Amino acid sequence: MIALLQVPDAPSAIDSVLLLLYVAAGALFIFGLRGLGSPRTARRGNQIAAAGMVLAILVTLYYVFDRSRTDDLSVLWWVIVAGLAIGGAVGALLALRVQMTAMPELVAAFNGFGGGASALVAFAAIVATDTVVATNTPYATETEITVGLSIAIGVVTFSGSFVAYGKLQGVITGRPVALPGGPYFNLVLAILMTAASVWAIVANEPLGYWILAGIALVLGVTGVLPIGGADMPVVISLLNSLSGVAASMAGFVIGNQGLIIAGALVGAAGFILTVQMSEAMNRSLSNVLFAGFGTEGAGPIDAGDKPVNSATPEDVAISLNYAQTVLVVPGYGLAVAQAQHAVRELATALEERDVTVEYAIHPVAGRMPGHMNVLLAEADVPYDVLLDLDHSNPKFPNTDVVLVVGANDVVNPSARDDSGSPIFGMPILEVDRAATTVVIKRSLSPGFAGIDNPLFYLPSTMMLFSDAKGAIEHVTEALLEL
Amino acid sequence: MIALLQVPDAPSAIDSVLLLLYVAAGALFIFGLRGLGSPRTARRGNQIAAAGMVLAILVTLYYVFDRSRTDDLSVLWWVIVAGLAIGGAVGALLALRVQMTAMPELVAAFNGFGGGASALVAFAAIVATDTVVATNTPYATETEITVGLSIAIGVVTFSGSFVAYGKLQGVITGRPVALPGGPYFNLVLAILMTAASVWAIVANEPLGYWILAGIALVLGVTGVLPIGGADMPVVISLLNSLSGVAASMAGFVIGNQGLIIAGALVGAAGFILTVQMSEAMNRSLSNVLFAGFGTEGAGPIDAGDKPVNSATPEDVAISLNYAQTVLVVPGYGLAVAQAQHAVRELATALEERDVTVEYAIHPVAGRMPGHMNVLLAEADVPYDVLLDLDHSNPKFPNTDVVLVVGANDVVNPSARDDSGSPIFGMPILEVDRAATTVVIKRSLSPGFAGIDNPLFYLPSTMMLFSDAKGAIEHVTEALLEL
Amino acid sequence: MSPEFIQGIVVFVLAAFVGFEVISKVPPTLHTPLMSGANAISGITIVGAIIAAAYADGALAIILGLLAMVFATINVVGGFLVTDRMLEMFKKKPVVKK
Amino acid sequence: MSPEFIQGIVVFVLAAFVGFEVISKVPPTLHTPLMSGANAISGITIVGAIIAAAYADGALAIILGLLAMVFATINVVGGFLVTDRMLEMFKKKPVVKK
Ligand SMILES: NC(=O)c1ccc[n+]([C@@H]2O[C@H](COP(=O)([O-])OP(=O)(O)OC[C@H]3O[C@@H](n4cnc5c(N)ncnc54)[C@H](OP(=O)(O)O)[C@@H]3O)[C@@H](O)[C@H]2O)c1
Ligand SMILES: NC(=O)c1ccc[n+]([C@@H]2O[C@H](COP(=O)([O-])OP(=O)(O)OC[C@H]3O[C@@H](n4cnc5c(N)ncnc54)[C@H](OP(=O)(O)O)[C@@H]3O)[C@@H](O)[C@H]2O)c1
Repeated sequence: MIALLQVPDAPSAIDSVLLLLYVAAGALFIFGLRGLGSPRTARRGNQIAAAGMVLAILVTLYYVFDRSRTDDLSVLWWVIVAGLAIGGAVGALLALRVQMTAMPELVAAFNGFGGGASALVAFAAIVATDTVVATNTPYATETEITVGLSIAIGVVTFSGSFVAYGKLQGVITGRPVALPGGPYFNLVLAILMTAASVWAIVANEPLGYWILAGIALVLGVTGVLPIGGADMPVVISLLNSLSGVAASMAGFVIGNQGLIIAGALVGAAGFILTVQMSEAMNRSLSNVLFAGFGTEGAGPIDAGDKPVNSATPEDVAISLNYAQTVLVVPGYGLAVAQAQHAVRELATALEERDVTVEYAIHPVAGRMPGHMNVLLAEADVPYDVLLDLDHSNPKFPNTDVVLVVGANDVVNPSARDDSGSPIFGMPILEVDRAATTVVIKRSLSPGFAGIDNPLFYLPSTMMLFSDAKGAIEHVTEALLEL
Repeated sequence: MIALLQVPDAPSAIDSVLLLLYVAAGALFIFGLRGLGSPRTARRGNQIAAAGMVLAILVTLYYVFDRSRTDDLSVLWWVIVAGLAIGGAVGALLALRVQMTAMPELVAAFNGFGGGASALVAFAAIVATDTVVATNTPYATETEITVGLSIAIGVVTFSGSFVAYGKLQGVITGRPVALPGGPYFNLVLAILMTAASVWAIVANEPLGYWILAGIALVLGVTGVLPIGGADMPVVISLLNSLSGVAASMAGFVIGNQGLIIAGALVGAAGFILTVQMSEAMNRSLSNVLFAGFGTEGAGPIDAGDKPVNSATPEDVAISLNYAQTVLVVPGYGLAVAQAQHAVRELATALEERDVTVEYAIHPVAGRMPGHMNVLLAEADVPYDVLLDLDHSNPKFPNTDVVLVVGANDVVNPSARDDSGSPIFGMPILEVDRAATTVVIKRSLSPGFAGIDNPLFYLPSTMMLFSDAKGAIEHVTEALLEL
Repeated sequence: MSPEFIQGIVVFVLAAFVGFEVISKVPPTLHTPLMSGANAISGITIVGAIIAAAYADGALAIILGLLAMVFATINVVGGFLVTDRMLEMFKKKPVVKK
Repeated sequence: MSPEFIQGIVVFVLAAFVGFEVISKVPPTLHTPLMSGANAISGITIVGAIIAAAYADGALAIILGLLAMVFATINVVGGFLVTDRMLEMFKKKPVVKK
């Protein structure tokens, strides 16, 4: 009843060669992924993977063309060409236009499209009638299971990715949204999906797949909503792994091992990457997915009557003017305020006065891995003044002024000193060891981890309460007037 | 004409399950290999791999049994049982009886048997008549190519491994043996092998395979003879990689993917390991294979009239008696002289006199990786006094007496100081930084690298010329008499 | 189960093992580009989309095929381009700071 | 080329990739046991030996089959046992000295 777009039963010689070419594309993906894992080879790696994709596409086009000749099947070339043209234009436009800071959400969107495509391929296999398919394997239960998996995983990836997109764009609240029934809500959805698939398969009822897709659409949303906005990079990576699995399942549906191999590869590699991303934040993957961490935006911590040294831009300008060495610690707030260019200008002004300015970059500063590097690169900060964790920490004790711009958790001494703190054990930038520390943020509000920061109450700390961009610009002005 | 022992053309359901079980065995091999790569999990890793092998064997036995039922083929169970019994007994006996120091040659022998078995399987496929094989794929050129590869690689592994065995046992000279024509000799053999295979395939002439096997037998010998005895561990590892490839080719011949997967896995993993082994000695793989390195046993270097401090066992005993800290540096000579127990006794005598004794282990001391650890473990030296390179080097300047027992290259300061030295760049144990260094060896002969050692002529060095075992025993006696 | 299906499972398992092994410890700075690059590769489903589009018959099938093509192509083209842009920025970073 | 053969190449390539990736930097002390363990695994050819032995007919075939069985079994049994013995010795070594 369900006709499948599978390859003919007795593969011809040409099919064998095509399969080997798909394997070659898979090898290019492997080399590409390996290259992407190390800084020196990353860009080349991405290009190698892209070459693999071009190969896979050409092989497929040839396959379609060849089968149309030998089996005398008419091919809807216009659909293929239109799809390539529209998709290519949209994809290229988005990729080339996007602001560097909006990259994670764009990746989420792309990934959503990929998952959706896998589900659509499975649906296409369902609605295809026997006239278009060659002599075929009798429609088998195991293939139907992969149809269901392809739809379920693909659609969850689709809707989940767009919720992640919304959270990062700020269209949807970044706060964890509690579901009625908590995690059980999603468990129930998963059970319903299983039931729909079983019905579809046992009763030979395509409607079941559409119902499955409907529930999966909901599960994608309710699966991601309870996760804090700042954890979205991890979620996107996980959804990316899922879209690999969906592609693989689609490969089973249409009997194409090229899809199976590449999909499985990305599924597994993406999963390992997801785990590594969680570990870089000192958390487990299940903590990210189910703990509703990230109460960002929670009201200001009750600081009691602990005194803070509040400073004006002029005060800050004066201490900078007398400094010989300045270390800038950028954080999420710098990204939000888009203050990277302002910081760069301040640094130029300082360098003209023979002050040495360097940047201390914490690996998880900001909201995506590498966030700060990308931002500062965008503002043309030269790379040799970007110090990583290991190279910055020994410098703080000998630094005259540390300028913390919109960073909070990554400079929180509790992570080092207070074994009861939720972030205890996370490596930090030890700015509290410097002679003077200036912290620029709008209030005493906590950062991503939602906890108070003893740094703010140290005698050596000056707090400049303001939006990061405006504050830095004021400091630069004040400096130039000195 | 050549009947093949391939699986029937249309695989039954049972074949599918068996294939998945082979893949499961392959997964166990993967986990096993990964485990073997790290000290904590190595033993468990080996056991997991062994479990995979048991699974693969059981699956195969079931397959044979099942096909005998369904296809009404008679099975020579007695051959299988006899083979398992004889092979199992011989293998177990050899493995359990072997001296720890003779392990590399035993591994070589085992590996030779494995390569031979793959070649024999290919031959069995050639001589099998059509009566025993099921309805079959018409005999295809590509399968014949794999027959040839299986034989060629398997036989080279076989004879090459036994030459390696002989070199390590001392039956064959350890020195590099120059061939007439040098490397071209083996090139000619390779060309002849190709010719024999082409003839066998094109002319449908099984005799060609036997000729192929004959030449391969020679190539295994002439390929390994020009390599120095001390490089045999690397050669064995490479032959092991080849035997994996041979098994994989045998898998193609009989159409068994279990063999193909496991063989390819070992082939690739073994190759990477071989490269790593060469790198650990600071050499390239091609240098190991083609440079004829290892002029071990070359006559004594002309030391000119450079003076050395020659010492007696009594002299050594006295300095040890006044020492508070002693570091023992074991080397190849200790293994040759089987002096590990004598050293252990000396250490005990010293410890009774409140002298701290520790051991500095160089990663490539001796003739196989881990050689020294195995030897000292055999003599029950407790593991917490074995220091690796990074932990020993800071200790030498504060050590009273360093006792170098049969080591040479690994303590040669030229590797650090003389950029013209062939071993320049190899990390060494810096025994020349100690207050007093005692070197126990029989003469001023060089070690494996064949180069002079400036250490011997330092004023702080005492040379005790004697066989390591006897010398240490004398020192212990002298010490006890003090 | 059909032999093709079993064979599919075999290559799935092997490819997944490769995927697991190929990502060793990656420096955190590269997590975002690696995620983005892997995302582009998961657009391999474009292979399925082409086949689905080619043989579509009937309005519904054509809509599904066209949508699949558009979605998959966005993923592939956008994914590789954005990764490249990102890595271009990273290139300005030092390789390894000693 | 027959589809089975092509399929064989596919799994060969994938398995080889796994093999390449699975051996990351191994400490030199473990090189010998790892080599020995890999050698035991290469005894997988015992699978082929069993099949060859089972269906041997004629004296030559029986000799070949029996020899293949004996050789492969020596490799497997001896290989795993000797590796285990070796690692038993290594066990006395510290895991990682800090
Ligand atoms: N990098 C990653 O891959 C990643 C991914 C997920 C989660 N995280 C987590 O994110 C955190 C990163 O630490 P972080 O120090 O960079 O950031 P943070 O701890 O989240 O703190 C950011 C601070 O910036 C301030 N801020 C916000 N908007 C601002 C503006 N316009 N001008 C000035 N200040 C502004 C906020 O304080 P005010 O409201 O008072 O201004 C806030 O306290 C870590 O907890 C990390 O685990 C990182
Ligand atoms: N570990 C591995 O995996 C491996 C593998 C292949 C090659 N290698 C190479 O082997 C070398 C190992 O360095 P090493 O310092 O251990 O050894 P070595 O440099 O080869 O020196 C061994 C010394 O032991 C002495 N010796 C021999 N028999 C003796 C006996 N019965 N009693 C006392 N001394 C005796 C010899 O001098 P006399 O003749 O004067 O006594 C010789 O100079 C390195 O060059 C390394 O690259 C290592």
